[in-house]
Amino acid sequence: MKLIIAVIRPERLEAVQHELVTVLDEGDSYRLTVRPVEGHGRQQGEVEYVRGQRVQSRMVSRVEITVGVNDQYVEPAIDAIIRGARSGANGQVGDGKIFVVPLDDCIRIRTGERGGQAI
Amino acid sequence: MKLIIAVIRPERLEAVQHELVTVLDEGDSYRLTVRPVEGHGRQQGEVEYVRGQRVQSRMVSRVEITVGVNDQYVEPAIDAIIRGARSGANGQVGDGKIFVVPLDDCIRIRTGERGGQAI
Amino acid sequence: MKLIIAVIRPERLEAVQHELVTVLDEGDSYRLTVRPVEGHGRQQGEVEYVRGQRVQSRMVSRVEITVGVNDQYVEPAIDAIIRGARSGANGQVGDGKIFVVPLDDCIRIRTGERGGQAI
Amino acid sequence: MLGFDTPPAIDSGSTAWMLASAAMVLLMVPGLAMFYAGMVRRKNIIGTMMYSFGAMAVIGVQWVVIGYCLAFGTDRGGLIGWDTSLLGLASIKPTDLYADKLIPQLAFVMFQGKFAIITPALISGAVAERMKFSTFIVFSLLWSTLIYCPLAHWVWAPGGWLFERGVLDFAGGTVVHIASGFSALVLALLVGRRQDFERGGAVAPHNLPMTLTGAGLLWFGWFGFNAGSAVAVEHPVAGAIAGLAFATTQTAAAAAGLSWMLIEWWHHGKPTSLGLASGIVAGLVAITPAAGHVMPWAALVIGMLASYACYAAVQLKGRLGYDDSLDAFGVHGVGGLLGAIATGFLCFTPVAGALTGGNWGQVGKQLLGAGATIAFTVTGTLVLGLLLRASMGLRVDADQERDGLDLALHGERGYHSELI
Amino acid sequence: MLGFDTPPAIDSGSTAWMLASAAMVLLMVPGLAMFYAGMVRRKNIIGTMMYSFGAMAVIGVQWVVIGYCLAFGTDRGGLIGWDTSLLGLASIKPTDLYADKLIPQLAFVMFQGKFAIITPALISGAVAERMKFSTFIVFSLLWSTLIYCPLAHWVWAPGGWLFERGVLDFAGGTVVHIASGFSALVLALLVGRRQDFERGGAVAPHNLPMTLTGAGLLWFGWFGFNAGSAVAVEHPVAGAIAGLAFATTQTAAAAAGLSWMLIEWWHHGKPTSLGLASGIVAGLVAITPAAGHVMPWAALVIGMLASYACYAAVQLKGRLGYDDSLDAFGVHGVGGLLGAIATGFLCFTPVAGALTGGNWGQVGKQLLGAGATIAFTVTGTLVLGLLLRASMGLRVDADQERDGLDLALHGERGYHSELI
Amino acid sequence: MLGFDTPPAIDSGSTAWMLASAAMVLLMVPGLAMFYAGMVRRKNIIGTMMYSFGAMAVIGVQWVVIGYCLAFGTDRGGLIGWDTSLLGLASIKPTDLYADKLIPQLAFVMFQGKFAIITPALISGAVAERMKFSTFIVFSLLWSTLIYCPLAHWVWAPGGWLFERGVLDFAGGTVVHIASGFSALVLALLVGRRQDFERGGAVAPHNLPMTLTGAGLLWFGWFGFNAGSAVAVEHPVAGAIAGLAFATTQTAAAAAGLSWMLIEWWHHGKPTSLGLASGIVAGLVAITPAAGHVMPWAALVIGMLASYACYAAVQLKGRLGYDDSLDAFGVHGVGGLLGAIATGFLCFTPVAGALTGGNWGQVGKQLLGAGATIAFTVTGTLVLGLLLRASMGLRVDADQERDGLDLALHGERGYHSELI
Ligand SMILES: Nc1ncnc2c1ncn2[C@@H]1O[C@H](COP(=O)(O)OP(=O)(O)O)[C@@H](O)[C@H]1O
Ligand SMILES: Nc1ncnc2c1ncn2[C@@H]1O[C@H](COP(=O)(O)OP(=O)(O)O)[C@@H](O)[C@H]1O
Ligand SMILES: Nc1ncnc2c1ncn2[C@@H]1O[C@H](COP(=O)(O)OP(=O)(O)O)[C@@H](O)[C@H]1O
Repeated sequence: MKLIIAVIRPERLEAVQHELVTVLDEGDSYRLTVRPVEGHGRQQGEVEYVRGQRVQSRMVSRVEITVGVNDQYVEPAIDAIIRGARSGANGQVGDGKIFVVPLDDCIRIRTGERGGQAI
Repeated sequence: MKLIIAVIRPERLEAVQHELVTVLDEGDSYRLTVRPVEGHGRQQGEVEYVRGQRVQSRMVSRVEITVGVNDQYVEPAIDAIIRGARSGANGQVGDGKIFVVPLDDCIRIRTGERGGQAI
Repeated sequence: MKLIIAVIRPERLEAVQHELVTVLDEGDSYRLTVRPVEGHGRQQGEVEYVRGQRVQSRMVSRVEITVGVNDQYVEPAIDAIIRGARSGANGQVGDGKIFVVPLDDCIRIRTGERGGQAI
Repeated sequence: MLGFDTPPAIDSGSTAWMLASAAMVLLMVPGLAMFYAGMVRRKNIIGTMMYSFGAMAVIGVQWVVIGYCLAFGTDRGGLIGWDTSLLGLASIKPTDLYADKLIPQLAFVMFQGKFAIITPALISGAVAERMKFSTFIVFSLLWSTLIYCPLAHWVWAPGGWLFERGVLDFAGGTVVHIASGFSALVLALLVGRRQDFERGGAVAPHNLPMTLTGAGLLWFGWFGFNAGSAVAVEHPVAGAIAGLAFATTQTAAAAAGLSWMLIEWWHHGKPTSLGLASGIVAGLVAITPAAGHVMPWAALVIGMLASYACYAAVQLKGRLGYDDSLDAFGVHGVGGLLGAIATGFLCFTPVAGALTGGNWGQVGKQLLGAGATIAFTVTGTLVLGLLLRASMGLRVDADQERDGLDLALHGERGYHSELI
Repeated sequence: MLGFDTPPAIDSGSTAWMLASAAMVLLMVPGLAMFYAGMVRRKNIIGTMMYSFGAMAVIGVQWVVIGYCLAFGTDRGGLIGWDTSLLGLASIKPTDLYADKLIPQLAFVMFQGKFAIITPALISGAVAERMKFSTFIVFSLLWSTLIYCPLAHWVWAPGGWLFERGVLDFAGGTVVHIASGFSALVLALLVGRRQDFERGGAVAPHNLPMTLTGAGLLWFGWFGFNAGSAVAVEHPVAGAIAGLAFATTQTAAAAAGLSWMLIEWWHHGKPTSLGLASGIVAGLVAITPAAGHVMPWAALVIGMLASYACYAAVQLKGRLGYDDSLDAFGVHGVGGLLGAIATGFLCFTPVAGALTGGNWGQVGKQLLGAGATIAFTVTGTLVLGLLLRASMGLRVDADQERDGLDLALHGERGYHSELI
Repeated sequence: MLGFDTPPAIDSGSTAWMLASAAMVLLMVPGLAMFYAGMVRRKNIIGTMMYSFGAMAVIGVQWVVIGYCLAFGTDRGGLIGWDTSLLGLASIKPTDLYADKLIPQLAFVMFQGKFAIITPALISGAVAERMKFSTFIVFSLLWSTLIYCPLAHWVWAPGGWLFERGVLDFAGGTVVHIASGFSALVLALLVGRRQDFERGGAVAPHNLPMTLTGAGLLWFGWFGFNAGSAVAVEHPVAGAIAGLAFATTQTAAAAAGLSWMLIEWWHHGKPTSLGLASGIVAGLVAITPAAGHVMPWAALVIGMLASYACYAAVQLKGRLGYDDSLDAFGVHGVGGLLGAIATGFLCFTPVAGALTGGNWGQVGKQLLGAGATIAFTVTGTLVLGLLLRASMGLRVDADQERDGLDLALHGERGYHSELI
């Protein structure tokens, strides 16, 4: 099992979820956790003005999603996320990253089930 | 060492903390990090109405807690979280998940201590 | 590759970023993701008053940063974070923690590159 | 467009002030909604505001349909008013004047209507975060019709039995604040405590700037509330007493805000904004019955006392263990009572008081007024509350309370982030 | 400082009410900005507020420079007003009175100016979250000069062709609400739908308490809007009709708020705060043309009907698939139309209506007024919109819409957390 | 209740306007608190609002106790007023009239009291996010008593030396804005820069909608501030000059808002909402001394100039490197000075100005007034500030500043999420 952590553009979240549904074959009840984050990357932050003074924020808002999946789903999930998160055919700076972290175990609180079938 | 990541109902947070205190034997200064997240799972999101139009939000609010623990504490911590987070005797859809991630190292910033005793 | 997760004081974020720039040698476009969290540790939470009644919040606000780095950067990054996050010469309770999690893979969404050069 | 000749009788200045005052009092309702809503948890902000806005809609209609008729119709035995022709204000022509004042009666009707609206809204503070919205709406309707209207008649309408006995209540210390405050206490006891209150622990206000803004709007509107009430005692309406009431209102609010701040500084070292706002409101409440009857220096005294009394009352809550969520009783009940009695001691017009003229009789009258009001509203609210608990139920169920009234009852969230 | 002798002619009471009313109407603009801004997504809150605040600045200047001259200058053939000497209000001395009223003309100029400001601001609700700010500013300027001013002249200025035909519009049901509502619809169609609307899905309001507060300020300001409009028909200005207008305004707002709430309760079981607020506004809109012409009981009727009509209109939007972001048409267009016609049925002064006196002629006049207004504003806005689309462009580009108007157009974010 | 006969002398219209104006000016204080608080970081929102609300409480009491006596008591050598009998307003009967005006003196006392409240509140903008609350409260009390009251006497009280020399300050351009603006600069220098300002970097406003709402309330209240000030020059109070002041206030605010917007558009391509709001306030400040003395077209000019001057001043701040957190000096000091001088050029009543009548003498008088005010307030604030720095300390310590004033000084957080 792996924990897939992806940092994407907020406005791509919808698209990513769309793509994930198709591969996670749990119908509409695919599992996913989302949180807002601030990112710093190659892309520059937004420019704001305060009474004429230019303020270049170091950060850009991003959305971080985590999906716990069984091994056979890792690749499909990654591809799905890329399909959904990439802006335009060959992407733009700021499209984000995907991190894959090993998962030792996973427990469904409701039932106490563990491992693969709990995910 | 493991990093335990649990997604639970916001209203169960208090209970979970209660249970954790008992097992993490650090008295009241048990260590824990909490963040609000939006979850999508088997459970459906809330229903809202905007001028008569029904809006089914895809998401439900959840709380994500992370606890870094030494190996011998993993099982007790998991059980504690389950005890605190499960709603009712045999749980309800939406009670959430626990993920266990391997931890290569852990450093206490204040002292620079590492590994087990830093956690 | 490792995923470094650090929980620090909000007011130290700027300093930490400063230190990281120096070691991550990506110039000003070092990569980093930040999120606000609530922490519970040895340090006590803030005290508030509501119409004369004392309210001791169990939590303190913290900032969690994650940096994905290649192995040779792990130690420098950790030291950088410690340098930036420690308050005063020998730190104070509440300075926070650093967790190092193994990273199986890393994908740059824009290009689809993988592993080391994607980070 | 054809011209319309207003009877020369009408005094435009008095009318202008009456209309401005009525508008300002209406603004107190959103002000109150903000004041209250800022103090609750995020998940209940809509529910809390809806109590006030709901009252604005329901009582706004009720007052026109029957409320005014009951409160200010021809006196029936000193207990209630009634004129079938006043139902729906049917018989009031735009050119009709109010009593011997040179203002259109409709202006007076509207001014009084705002008082009827805000009173039940005040009660909601005690049951916020757990009372059923539907029940609260029905409660307001019945409470206003069966309790507020008669009471207003007793105290303010010529012929009303307390009015005839010379009880002084310039702008509603008894009719509005004692009535709402004590009813709030009863209702809070009937509804029971919030789950989290059980677990012990004050609920931290989720949006204090909103509460402060609400307090600001309340202060502003209160000038209409008190100075506008000069309509009862002078002609023209915008005259000496209006000026006096304005001055005492301003003075008492400032004095009370200041002393609450000092009390907290002394008590736990931190002058809080919620405290300052609470003090302001406490002072405004306490000066309400006295506004047009006392001198500014007396307003300083009343304001100071108000904060001490209310602060103490709020602390008591913890001890006694009832859950008056936003201290509707602690501030309005206690503050109103203090003000009503203080009026007997410090008034100088139209009659002298105990300290200002050795006229202890007035203190007696004030006690009579306050006592009668408490007895009547407590019993009335108790009966009403028990009936509603048995029929509709007063309280949302545990899950709804846990998840918040906003989603459960109103299908809304106060705030949305980008994500959800 | 030297004394200054106001001509005894001036009636201070009337002037006081006119000034207070004018100030209250100005407060409606921030109120509207809040009402609207609370309903959009976070990323567009500044952009949405700027439409209203921008209009406040631009039309505020335009009105003084030329607007008043066009609307209330000497009548030219019933179609427009003009007096070169009125440009920049140059020829108006502080002591000049307005018409046969005993108030300074400048007070009247200001009061009317606030109406000119809020009307284009109302339109912005239909194009929020996607229309270019620069284009909107130019649009407001042209729309106000070429469409609003003539229309105001037709309906309100002696000599105006609709005025002369006895069309009744007490405070702007046609001039303000039908005009803005129908123009809003046209503009919404020209600008096209929001991306997310395309994807189907109502946009959840990001800050409902703000919307409620805005509704509260609107209600408050509306008393100046309607009761202040008595200036057109009576002297002194703060007299019988002002009182009547105040009463009907209050009554209709409450009745409409209540019925919208009940409609939702019945329709989907949850009385929402947005619904209550929308009802209140719908009622205020519908009573505007009737305020000084109908009795309070009639206001109850108009208020009730307003909520039914507007609620239905809003539901329709989904069906017809146009994207009137914040229902400027659904509430102001439909509500204004309803009110204008209802006035013909229920008015009793200065003339009787169809139901109150069998005078069907008035209904005809009202239909004429509404019809002419719709025809004129729809055509005018269409032409203006097409020209601007061809020249400046009406809409921001896709990325800007995606990232939000605030950062893209104004270089600001509504809210900042500690981190960013 | 016994009737109360207001002396026929009293003019209800004038009184109505005076009371309404006083209430509107009070509303400016919460308005200012919001305007300022929206511009700071989350962690300081309560602290920032408390400066204004604190002043409302403290000066509210001080004014009644001694302030009015010092400012408007019997003139003593043109420098200060005094009447022991005015302490606590003890000797003022409700029926006493103010000077030769037909309004209750208490109404005038209250109206003036609001000016005394808002002036120190304005100063807080310069030291927000770092000045000790306790010290600020003591500072306001002393500053108001020792600096504001004498100054108000000089300029506004018959006998005051500047008043006698014919210096024109209609509603407080010098007494309120120059005084607060320059004192703010001095205090900002004494308190020193914020840590983050040191690190260079404008602090992004954490809640712009709140700032905009505050600006809206300020605009509304300013009508009372300026048009109410007609009390000084005409009877009845709500007359020609009130109408004029209202018109110029509205016009200058709009003109200034518009030009600030255009300046930003030209300067960096993005018209910001903070800019528009700042322009509005700048215009209101600049027109304050001129409101009842110039024609509307002159208000257009003054408004435009105000935005240029203030925008420039704000840019300068960066260069000169002092930390006037919210530009209290940049907007109020500079705007007030501009307005005071412009009055000398453009006034036409009660005397003609340099451009309107070749009367250069008036410009001289205005410069004298402004100069004297600056000299007096700068010295006074400097002395006061140094004393307080030596005794109580002006500034919170580094950790408190880092963690925010709200938790450190007030034991509160502005907002609470569900979690904490
Ligand atoms: N190594 C990393 N560690 C943590 N977060 C990262 C890392 N690399 C990228 N991110 C996150 O992904 C976002 C997009 O990265 P960015 O560098 O702008 O895109 P790209 O990699 O396409 O240039 C960043 O804002 C940051 O939040
Ligand atoms: N595989 C997963 N990856 C990420 N988050 C998950 C996963 N499974 C569950 N979650 C989180 O846990 C929450 C509860 O899951 P849900 O499926 O509703 O409960 P249950 O598993 O009991 O049916 C979800 O809202 C989601 O945030
Ligand atoms: N084992 C842990 N698991 C999760 N979070 C932790 C852990 N230890 C520390 N933290 C986070 O780090 C923050 C600082 O920890 P704290 O114990 O106060 O500092 P110190 O370790 O220096 O005493 C805590 O508020 C918490 O958010």
